[in-house]
Formats: sequence, C-alpha cells, structure tokens
Amino acid sequence: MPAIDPILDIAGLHTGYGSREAVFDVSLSVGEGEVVTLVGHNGAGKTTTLKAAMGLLAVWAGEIRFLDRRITNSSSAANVRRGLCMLLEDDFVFRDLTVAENLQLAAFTTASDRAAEIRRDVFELLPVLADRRGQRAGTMSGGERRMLSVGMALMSEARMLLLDEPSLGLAPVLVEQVMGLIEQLVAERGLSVLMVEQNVDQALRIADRAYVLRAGRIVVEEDASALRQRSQWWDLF
Amino acid sequence: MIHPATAIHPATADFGPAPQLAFDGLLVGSFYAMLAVSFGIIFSTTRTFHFAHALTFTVGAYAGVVAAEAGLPFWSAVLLGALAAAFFGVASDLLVYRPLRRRQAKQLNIFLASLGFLIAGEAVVQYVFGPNSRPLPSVPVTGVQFGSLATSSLQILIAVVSWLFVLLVAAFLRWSKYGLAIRGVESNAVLADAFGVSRTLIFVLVFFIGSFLAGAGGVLFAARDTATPGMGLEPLLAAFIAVFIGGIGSIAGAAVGGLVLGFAESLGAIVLPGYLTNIVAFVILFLVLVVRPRGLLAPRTT
Amino acid sequence: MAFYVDIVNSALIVAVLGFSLNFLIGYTGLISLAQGAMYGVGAYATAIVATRAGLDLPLTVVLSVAVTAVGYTLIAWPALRVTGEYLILLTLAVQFVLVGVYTSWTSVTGGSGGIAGIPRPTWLTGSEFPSPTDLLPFVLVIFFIGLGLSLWIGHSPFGRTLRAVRENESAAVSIGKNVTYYKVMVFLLAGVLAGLAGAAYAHYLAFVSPVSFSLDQSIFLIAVIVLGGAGNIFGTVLGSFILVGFPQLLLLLELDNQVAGLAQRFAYGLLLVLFMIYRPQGLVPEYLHIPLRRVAPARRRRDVVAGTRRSRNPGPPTGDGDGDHPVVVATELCKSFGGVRPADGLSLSLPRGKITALVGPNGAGKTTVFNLLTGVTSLDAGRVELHGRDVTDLAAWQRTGLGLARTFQDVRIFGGIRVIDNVTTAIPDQPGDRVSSLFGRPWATWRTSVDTTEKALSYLDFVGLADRAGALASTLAFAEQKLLGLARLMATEADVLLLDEPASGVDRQWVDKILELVRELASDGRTVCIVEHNLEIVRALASHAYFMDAGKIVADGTPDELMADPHLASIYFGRSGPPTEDTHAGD
Amino acid sequence: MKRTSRARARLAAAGAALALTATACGGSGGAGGGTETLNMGALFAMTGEGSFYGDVMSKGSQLAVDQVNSGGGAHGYTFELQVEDHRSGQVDAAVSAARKLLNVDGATVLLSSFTAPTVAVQPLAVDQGVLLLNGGGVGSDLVGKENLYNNRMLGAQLLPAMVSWSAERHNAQRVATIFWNDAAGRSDNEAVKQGCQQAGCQVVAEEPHAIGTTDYSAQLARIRSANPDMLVIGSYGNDVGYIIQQARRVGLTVPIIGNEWTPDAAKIAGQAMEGYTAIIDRFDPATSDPEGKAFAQEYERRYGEEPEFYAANYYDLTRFVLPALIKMAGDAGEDPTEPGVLAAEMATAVEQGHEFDTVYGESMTFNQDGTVVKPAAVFEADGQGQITPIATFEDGRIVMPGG
Repeated sequence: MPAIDPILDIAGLHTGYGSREAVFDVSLSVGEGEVVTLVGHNGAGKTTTLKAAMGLLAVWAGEIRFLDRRITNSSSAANVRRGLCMLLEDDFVFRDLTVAENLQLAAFTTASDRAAEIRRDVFELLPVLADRRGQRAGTMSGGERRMLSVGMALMSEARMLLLDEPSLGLAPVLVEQVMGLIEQLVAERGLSVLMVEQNVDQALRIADRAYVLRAGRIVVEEDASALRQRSQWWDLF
Repeated sequence: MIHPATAIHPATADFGPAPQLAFDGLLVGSFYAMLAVSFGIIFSTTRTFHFAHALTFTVGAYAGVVAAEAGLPFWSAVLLGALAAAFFGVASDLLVYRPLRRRQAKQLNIFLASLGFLIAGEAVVQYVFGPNSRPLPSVPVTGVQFGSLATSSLQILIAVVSWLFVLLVAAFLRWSKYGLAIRGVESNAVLADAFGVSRTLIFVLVFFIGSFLAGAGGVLFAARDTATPGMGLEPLLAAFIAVFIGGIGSIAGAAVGGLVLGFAESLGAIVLPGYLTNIVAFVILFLVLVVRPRGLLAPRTT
Repeated sequence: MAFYVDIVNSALIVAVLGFSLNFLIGYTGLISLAQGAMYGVGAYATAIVATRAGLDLPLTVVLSVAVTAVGYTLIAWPALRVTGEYLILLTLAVQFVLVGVYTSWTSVTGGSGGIAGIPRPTWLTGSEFPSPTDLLPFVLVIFFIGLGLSLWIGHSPFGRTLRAVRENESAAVSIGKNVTYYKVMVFLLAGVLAGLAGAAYAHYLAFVSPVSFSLDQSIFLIAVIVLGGAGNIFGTVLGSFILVGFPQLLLLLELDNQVAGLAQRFAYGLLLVLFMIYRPQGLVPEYLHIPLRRVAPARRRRDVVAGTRRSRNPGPPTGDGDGDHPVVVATELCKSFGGVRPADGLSLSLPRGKITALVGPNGAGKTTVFNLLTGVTSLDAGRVELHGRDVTDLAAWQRTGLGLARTFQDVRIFGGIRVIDNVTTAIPDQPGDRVSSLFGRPWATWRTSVDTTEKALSYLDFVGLADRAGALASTLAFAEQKLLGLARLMATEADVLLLDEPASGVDRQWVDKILELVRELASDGRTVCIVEHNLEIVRALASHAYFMDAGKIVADGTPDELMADPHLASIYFGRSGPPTEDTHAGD
Repeated sequence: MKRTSRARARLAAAGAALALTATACGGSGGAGGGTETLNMGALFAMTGEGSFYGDVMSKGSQLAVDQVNSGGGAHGYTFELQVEDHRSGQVDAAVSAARKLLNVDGATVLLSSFTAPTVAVQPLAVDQGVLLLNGGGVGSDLVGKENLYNNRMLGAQLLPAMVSWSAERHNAQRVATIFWNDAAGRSDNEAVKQGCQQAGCQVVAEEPHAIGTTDYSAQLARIRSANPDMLVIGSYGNDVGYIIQQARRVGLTVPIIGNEWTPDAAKIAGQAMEGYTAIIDRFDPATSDPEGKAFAQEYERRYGEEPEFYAANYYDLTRFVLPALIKMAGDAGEDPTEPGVLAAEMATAVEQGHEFDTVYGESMTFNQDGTVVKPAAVFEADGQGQITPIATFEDGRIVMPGG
C-alpha cells in the first residue's frame, strides 16, 4: 500500500467480455503523484483492468474509487470530468481529424477559455504538435501520434492517466522520449499514472511500484526498483 | 420514341432535350444532396440502417402541411416541419434503436425493426391524415425561364435551400464543438468515449440534425408535389443510393453522390424512355456496389 | 370452404418461398431483399412459357426452377464481395431493377397489367376454372417437394456447414470449408425453391403482375422468416400460416375496411419492431429441444486420439514416424502490410510428435506466421511445405484438407449452433457435405450421419464436453469454448495442429486440463505448434521454441535455453533492446 | 369448354331454382311480398394510393343499396353489400378477398375496380357463375372477357373523337402524348394516333411513364423539345394532376386534353388545372335530370361532398342494372341468387340491346365485348377544382351544344 492516500483504489475487481471472465479479484491502488505499472503476459488482463477503471467496461464485482468517490460503473464521460483519462493501446488518436481538432476534442469536457490556455501549454511542451496542427493525425508517424495522445490527455485536464502500452510500436529513442515526458508530467504537474507496459524495463524505470498480473490475477506486488533488481523476470510471466 | 420533328416547323430549332435534362438533373440532384446528407450523417455516425428515415420525411411534410393549412407562412411551415421531424427522429432513436443497440441486435434485425417502424408509422399517418394527397396551400410558384431552360421558382427555391442546409451542416461539423464531437465519434467511437464524449448524446444529436434536414425536405417536397402517406420511400431510397455512391462517412461525398444521382437519372432520359429513369438509380447503385463497394469518393481505406 | 382452402394454398406457396429465403437468411446469414423479385422470375417464367409456348405443367415448373436458379446464382457473384448493409443494398437494387423490368418490358411481361389467363393444368384439375380445393393437391405436391428438399438440405452436413459459415467464415475456412462454394450453392438452392414457388403461384392464380413481386413482398417474406424463427424450416411454415392466414381471417370479422386495413398494417409493423427487440430468434428457435440420440462412445478414448489422425500425402512416402523428417517446413516467409513487416525472411520447421512454441514480444508477428502457414494470409515471398509437398499456392481450406489446421486465440467457435454440430461439421469427407453428394449419394449421406455423430461425440468425450453436446455453443463458458475449439480441431483429422494461445483467458483450474490434452495429442504423433504468451505454459509444453522478433526468428532452442539468454530477455522485456525501426502505421 | 360450362351452370341454376321454389311454397313465407337477400361483393381500393377511388365507389354503391332496400327491395330482393379491399391493385389481396366474398359471404354479384384485380378475379367469377361489373378500370384487358361488363367508357372509345375534335378546335398540328406504361395507357396512345390521323395532325412525341410517378421532368423535357401544340394525357388518377401541374410550371402552355378527371388530381394541379379538357363519362352533379339530381342531392346530403362519375357509375350498377336483371330473372322464373342466373340474364340483356337507366340523364347499353355505350361529354376544368361540360359525345362524334 502506498504511504500517501490512494487517488485510485481498485478492490476485488471481477470483469470480462461477454460470458468470458478475464480479471479475477484484482485489487490495486495508486497514490497521488505516483507512477504504478501493471506488467504481465499478453492476455493477462492488464488492459481489461484499465478499461474497467475508466468506465469503458462493465464491472462484474468489486469496487473502484477515485479521489475517494465510488466510481464503479460510472460513465467514462463522468470519469473524464473527474480528472481520469485513459490513453488506449491502439487507435489512440482520431485519425480522421487534424492535430488541432484532436486536441480540441480531447478538451471536450474542459471550459473553452481554459482549453485555449492548456493548448498553448501543450504546444510549448510538445512543439512537434504545434508544427503539425493542421495535419491529419492518421498521416503522422507512430511516435508523433503517441505525443499527440499525451497532449490530448493534458487537454482533458486529467489528474490521473491510465496509459495502455504507451511504447508499443515505437523506436527505442522514442520510447525514452515518451517515458521522459511521462516522468516530466508527474514531476511537474503532480499527475498520477497507472501504466500497462510491455516494455517492462522502461516501465519499471519510471514507476514507483509494480503489479504483476498472470492469467487475470495479481501474482506479485512489489517496489519497482526491487522488481527491477531481480536477475530475471521470466518466472513472473 | 421521339419522332423526327422537322417536317412541319423547320424554323423552330430543336436542340434536343439534353440541356433541359441537365438543368433538371442539377435541380433534383441538389435536393438529393440534402437528403443524402440528412441520411448520411445519421448512418455514418451511428451505423444504424435507418429505413424509417422515410417516415421522418413524411412526418415533417405533414407537419408543414398542417402548419400551412393553419395559415402560417411558407417559411414557418418549413421550419415547423423540420423541427417536428427532428424531434420525431430523436424519438425513433430512443424508442426503437436504443433498445436494439442495448441488446446488441444484428444489422438485419435493426433494419427490420426500422422497416416495421416505417410500416406502422405510415399506417398511423394514413389514419390521421387520410389516404389522399394533401397539397401544401399557398405556395408561391411561378414559371421561370432561362433562355430555353424552364423550371418553376419553387424548384429553384428547393435547390437553393438544399444547398444552404448542406453548407450549414458542413459548417457545423467543421467548426462547432459538437460538430467536432460528431466527427470524433465517427472516427473512433471508443476513444471519443474515453474523452467523455457521450455516444448516446451524439447519436441523439445526429438524429436531430439528420431528421431536421429530412423534415425540411419533406415540406419542400410536399410543396412541389403533395403530401401522401407513402411519400417518403422514394426520397429515402435516393438518399441511400447517393450516400453509397459517394461513400459512407463523408458529407461532401453524400452531397456529390446526390448530384451524381440527380444528373444520372435525368440525363438517362436522353437514351432511355422516361418510365425507365427510376431504375437508373438502382442500376448505378448495383454497379457501384459491384465495382467499388466502398463508394466512389470513399474517404478512407480502413 | 374454398376461402379457407385458398388461405391454406397461399400459405403453402409462401412457405416454399420462405424455405428459399430461410436458406439465405436463416442458415447462411445472407440477407436478400430481392426475394420478391426472384419469386417473380419463377412466376413470369411459367406465365410466359405457358401462355406463349403452350407448355404444360411439369415442364413449366422445371423451366421456372432452372431460370430462377440461374438468376439467383448470378446475384451470388456480386453478393460474394459484399456483406452486411452492402448486401442489403445490393439485393435492394436487384429487387427494384427486376420490378422495373417487369413493369416496363411490356412486350414480354405485359407491363403493369401483367399476364392473365395462364392455362391451368386441366389434366390435373379436371377443369379450366378449378377451385382452390381442386388445386390443393397440386399445391400440396409442390409444398411437399419444397419441404422435403428443405429438410433434406437443412438437416444434412451441407446445411450444417451453411450455419457454420453464417457463424464465422474464418473458422469455417479453418476446418477446411470452401466458403465461396457454399455461398454460391445456397443461392442456387434458394433459386430452385423460389422457382418452385413462383411456378406454383403462376399456375395457382393464373395471373401474374408486378405488384405481387414488389419490395413489400420481399419484406413480407423476411417477416415470415423472422417471425417464424430464422434457421428453422418448421418455423417458416408457422410464420407463413400466421402472416398469410391472420389477415385473411380478419376479413371474417367484417371490420370497416379502411380502419381494419390500417390497423393490420400497423400491427404488422409493430410486431416486427417488438419481435426484433424482444424476441429476435422468432417463435420457433433454430434448435427445438430435440434430445440427442445418445451414442455410447464406441471407441476408447485413446483410440479416438490416435485413430483419426491422417496425413493425406500424395507425394513420395515420407514414412510415418520418420522422426527426422519435419512435417512442416516454412522457408523465407515474407509479408508486409504497409510499412509493417510481420514476417521478414522467416524460416522454421515443425517435427512430428513434438510441441514447438513460437514466443516473442507483443507484435513480433507470431499470429501472422500462423496465418501464413495456414494460407489465410497470402505470402509476398517464401514457401510452405507440408509433408514434403509445396502447398504455397493452395487456399486455406485446401491446406486443412491436407492435414494442417489451427485454432484461434479468440476461439471462434460457431456460437449459434450446437456443441456437437461444431464438431460434426469439421469431420472431413462426409457424404452430403457438398451438393453433389447430397443429391448424388443420398443413401450414403443418410447412412453416414450416425457414424459422424458418434465420432463427434467421442471427440467431445475426449475433451470432456460430451454431456454438453446438445447445448448451444455460445452458452459454454470461455474455457469450455477453448476445449470445444480443440475438439473441433481434432475432428478435422489434421495431423499438424497450430494452437494460438490454447490456454489464454482461461482460469487456472482449466489450464491443466487443456495442457494435458495438448500433450496427449502430441504424444500420439501429431505435430503441434503453439503461440503462447504465458511462458509458464510454454515451458510446461514445448520441447523446442522459436524466439521471434519483428518478423524474424532471432533464436531457437529449448524454452529454458532461450530464457537463459539475456539478449532475448532484453528483447522481451525491453531491457536496452536492439534498435528497431519506428513504424509508420498510418500512411 | 366455355359453352358447356355455361350451359351446365344454367342447368344447375334452373334445377336449384326449382328446388327453392318448391321449398318456398311449402314454407311459411308469402310468395309475392317476401324478401330474399341478394349478396353483393365489392372489390375496391380501400387502402393504398388509390383509396380515393375505393372511397367514392363504396359510397356510390352503398347509397344505391340503401335506397333499394328502403324502397322495399328490388323485385323481392334486398341487397347486402360487402366491400373488401384490394389495396390499390394488389392481385393477391383481390383474389383472396374475392374468394371470401364468393365462398363465405355467398355473393352472386361482384363489383370490381382497377384493371389488374378485375382481370385476376374474372376466372373465379366465371367458375362460380357470378356476374362481374366494373365501373372504374379502363384497361383494354377488360374488353371481351366472359361475365365481365364495364360501365366506364374506355379511352379507345372516346379518345379518337376527342383528339380530332380538339386538334381542330385549337388548330393543333403537332400532338404530344404522355400515358401510362401499361395496356390501358398504350391503348389510349393508339387511340390518340388514330384521332390524329383523322384530323391530319402529327404525333411528335410519345412518352410512356410508370404508373404513380410524381416527377415528370424527363418526359416533359422531351415533350417540350419536340415543340408540340397540344398535349394528350393517357394517364389516370393523381398522375394527371402531377402532369398538368408540372407541364404548366415548365412553361408548356399548349392545350392539354385527356380522358380522366378526379377531384384529387385537381387538388394536386391547383390553378394549373385551368383550361384542361377531358372527355369522361358525362356525369354532371348539377344536372337537371331527375334521377341524376336525386342521386347528387342525396349523395351530398349524406357524405357532404359532390359525387363524381366514379360514384355515379357504381350507383348505376347497383341501383339500375342489378334490379333490371333481377326483374328479368323473375320474369323468366329463375332465382337470381343462384349461380349463373344473373350472368345469363346480363348476356341476354346485352344481346337484346337492353337500355339500362342511369343518373346520366340517358340510358346506357352494353356491347357484346363488355364495353358500354352511354353518355359521355367533354368537360373543361377551372383552377378551383370544378368542371363544366362544354360538349357532348354522340354517336362517336363530339357535338357542341347548340352547334
């Protein structure tokens, strides 16, 4: 358990798709300003957990609390307004819209004057987006689209990010850039992060704590640095 | 079918009907463009095979007729018809399609429910308003001539209003916050959801806009012809075909599809006898589906 | 009396027409809005040859059937390319064009006035103006021909495969079915039945005109299918009698015509809406509760496992159990999608009786390799050999026929059909699985059905699902569906099994059972290859593993060897991994 | 075959009549003043696009039935009318409704409308020895059919004279036609050509169109480019209204003539209807003929609208034709409710050139082929939905009053 009060608290979560249960009794929490990573093999239930937290997937059993409010099965729209934002694993931008429109739409729940302010901020932080503001997102490279998705998260005035595989498909240089950006956001803006990441090494590098999921259950909860010190991780997967 | 006409009056030159037919094509194509946009915005966003859009069209037309019969001026009748249709369209989404979506109904089932809704609705319209055609009273119509081209002022008006509505919708989608949200849902509904854009709300919105246009179209149509309970089917089919010719998901495509359809139907009369022109649309649809199933102007290749 | 007999006759004709549409919509999931117009093809064919050429009854029916079958098959050609709403539109277009032809081609069809005075088969009815009762035998004969044909087709292996195609085309391909063939054939059969109904209608009414073949008719027929219950022949009969008979019987109530007519339309429309929302499966479910004939597993479990394996190998004998000889050899496979290269000069071979694993980080291209091996995805370059035979140019369903089959990560069972049928469908070389044998060898078809059921039950028994045989596959728990996938795979009698994540998404109490089954399959001499992310499972199963990254095999060896390699660990977990290209996915 | 079946029907009828007379005599009922019921069935377009027709036809015939019955019946028979719906021309609906009327309700007379349903039920009528009367359908398929009689004048009978007369009147040289693309429309088109030949003018455009079309821009564009000086319509129902409305809107100012007029079409065309002349069955609601006047007044009193000629036609069939046939049957000692009797009497009446009363101010006779000879007239429409007669049709020629 984190020393600080948890901003997100998941207790005894059960969920799945159709009749297929994919997550069994998962409990985890993320503290304010903390980076927590969820690792595990493909199909272990990591993304499923994030989606349930975001309100994109119905919770079968268990409870989810955010900022000390019960948000189990509340709509994603309501969760966005509360300050929760999820960046999807694939299709994480609106490909048919321009960069500027992507950012604008991400600020759907934000007041418009405030949105203009954040947008300046985002363009400052991610100059590549400013240069490409008129470009259709679908025509950008994978790395640029990732940057855009982070920019979109900022536009939604999120206090907490749920990141699903932010490094997927990116060259190592870009992976480090994205991770650096996340670290920066946490350090400068006090964001909290729950991250699913295939690139375990990178994830553990910036995370405070880690959970290992296997076949829909949490098998290990550990300090990120401690986990990183292990000689090998195969037996966890 | 046309007999050589030169024998008796060689002085009156016969340029053939082509220019007039092209002109007619432009006018009717403009109307189709609006109908296509009205259906296209609903279909490409919600993917609902909304056959009962025909009913929305009819409801709008009768609302306009009733308003005009009550003595309201033409423009108020158009507006009232459009509004009535808009609310009707939203109601059909909420009452028919939402329960179906919630039960994850198959495309065929949604389509059939829509058809059923149309059939039942037409019966109600006929019960309330009677089976006979109801003209829209006090429509100002005069003949208009441009050289050898002739049409009525109403036809011109319909074309102008059609483009006005098409441009308004395009501008709304392009520049307004909710227009952007609609495009967002169309592009990536899950992601839009994740950013707090409620799909339910957006669906209601597109049903409102699309039905508004259909209703306005219905009143204009009633002004040109008359209102009858079964009036909606043909315009709806034209809209369907135009959307699929243009390619789903693009307002410009739908509008262009409408124009293409109008021209094709009208110009088809140069080579075909008049009674075959209403098949032209379906032949084109068939060919488009066979040759280029995603539409002539399909915006993306996903 | 004649009034009631007329209702019966009409309903019987509509039922035959409904059977036709039911094969398209109910069995195969192909929506046709052109059924009314195709009915017209049959009716006009009879009307024209009977009035113009003076042909008499059996000949007119035969001709109508032939013409309509050809007509419907012609629609199949464009229809194969489109699905969903596009198919609705395509058939809608056909519907309107055909009705346009009926109304406009006055010299042949009589235009909107239609063709009157179609001669009645006087030798059959004994009168030029027969009453409905006189014609009842004729209509009954047509009906029973249609019903018999439909039941024979519907309950045959062919019909079962149609349902499988409806449920999941890719899975149908994976068990060796040529989906294109089935779609073309079902259109042809639908044409045969529609032609039969059309001919009966023309003779019965002695008058045809375009209004009877309008879009309204098409919609009405879909309503018959859906109300009765799609996929069930008897449901169609029930639907016809209700929808034809009910409005007629309402006539007897002597209601005010205008109001009654409207009320009837209203009720019809509302019924459609309500059925779609609350009972989309119709009155009669696709599977009535018919208890399965319990067949005692004739063979011992081990016999099942060992006895049904096959390797149809027309090439030079490689000798079963010829240990050194790899069964599958893939050489230099290349594939690129846009800028991504999920297979980039990749080679591997699979030995008999062993379990080989493909491991690697997410997105390395493992599932693509399965797709390339089975032929679902076409190769850009490279070669796939099975038992020494080059199968690179063969379609996926053909490769399954040669003994190479797969499962899917997301199971792809045929959810809407019964558990047992999932398995039975996959059994190869059944008489009656194709139209030629269904009609050419009816006796063999009939006789073999018991055998195949028995066989299928023994496969189910093997995976422990025999007592669920009669249930709908979609009602199984996910883990059971995975087991069913295995049983279905075994039923293909393939000896090379590609298992895509056989244990993923399954709770742990099931994992052991699945693993045991997989081991058993391999120990019987099958060639097994798995893709699995759960490394525990890989270690537990595989004797040999290929490590893939970015479309290439970067290493191979035993799982333990691979896991000891720090370089591979860094690829897998990203620990200062090797540089890869930034992928431009959306160009 | 035909002859034998009819003979058989008659024989059966006679036998049955004898039996019935016997029981009637033996029974309690008084012979002379007693009333039997004669069941009539009607197949009208009660719903669908043509329901205007169903509406006025059922009103016309029902009014006649009520008048007959309140007058003590027709020669000992009261009428019972059962109307069924053929949904504006659906043959399946028509045939099953006809079966119901014949077999369940025991109708011995069928009133029918529209061409296709009438043709479709005609074999049934023959089979069951039922008289089939049509006062609305105009298709040439209705001509020469056993047991079927039409009291609506057909285009082929009227249009040649109308065209040649109008061509002369308007000094038209170049005639364009627009007509239903079906048997009725095409036979009208032929009739127009025949009329043109008589008048020495030329047909410069022939435009068939699908029934129920609302947009005629293609046809009208071609007609305009052919530069006619007269337009003849061979279409029916609402289509006439749309054609006239759109022709005027695109600036086609030439005279327009035809052989159909309905209030609904007039409503559609509105002001554009002005000057349209049509040759139709000559029913004038403002007639001075006593029968016609009584009918018009009673109709208007009961339904709140003026009758037009479709209502008049079915009124005539019910009020005058049937009672006359019943009387003939009674005189011959046959029971009109028996199969074949009324049809046989009708055949006899036609053979004898029997003159039936009408509300048209004159009597009508039927031809052997089932067509009618009755008063017809040229009417001119104004822009307010009214028509006034301007000339009459006599012996195949059109005659202006007083000239």
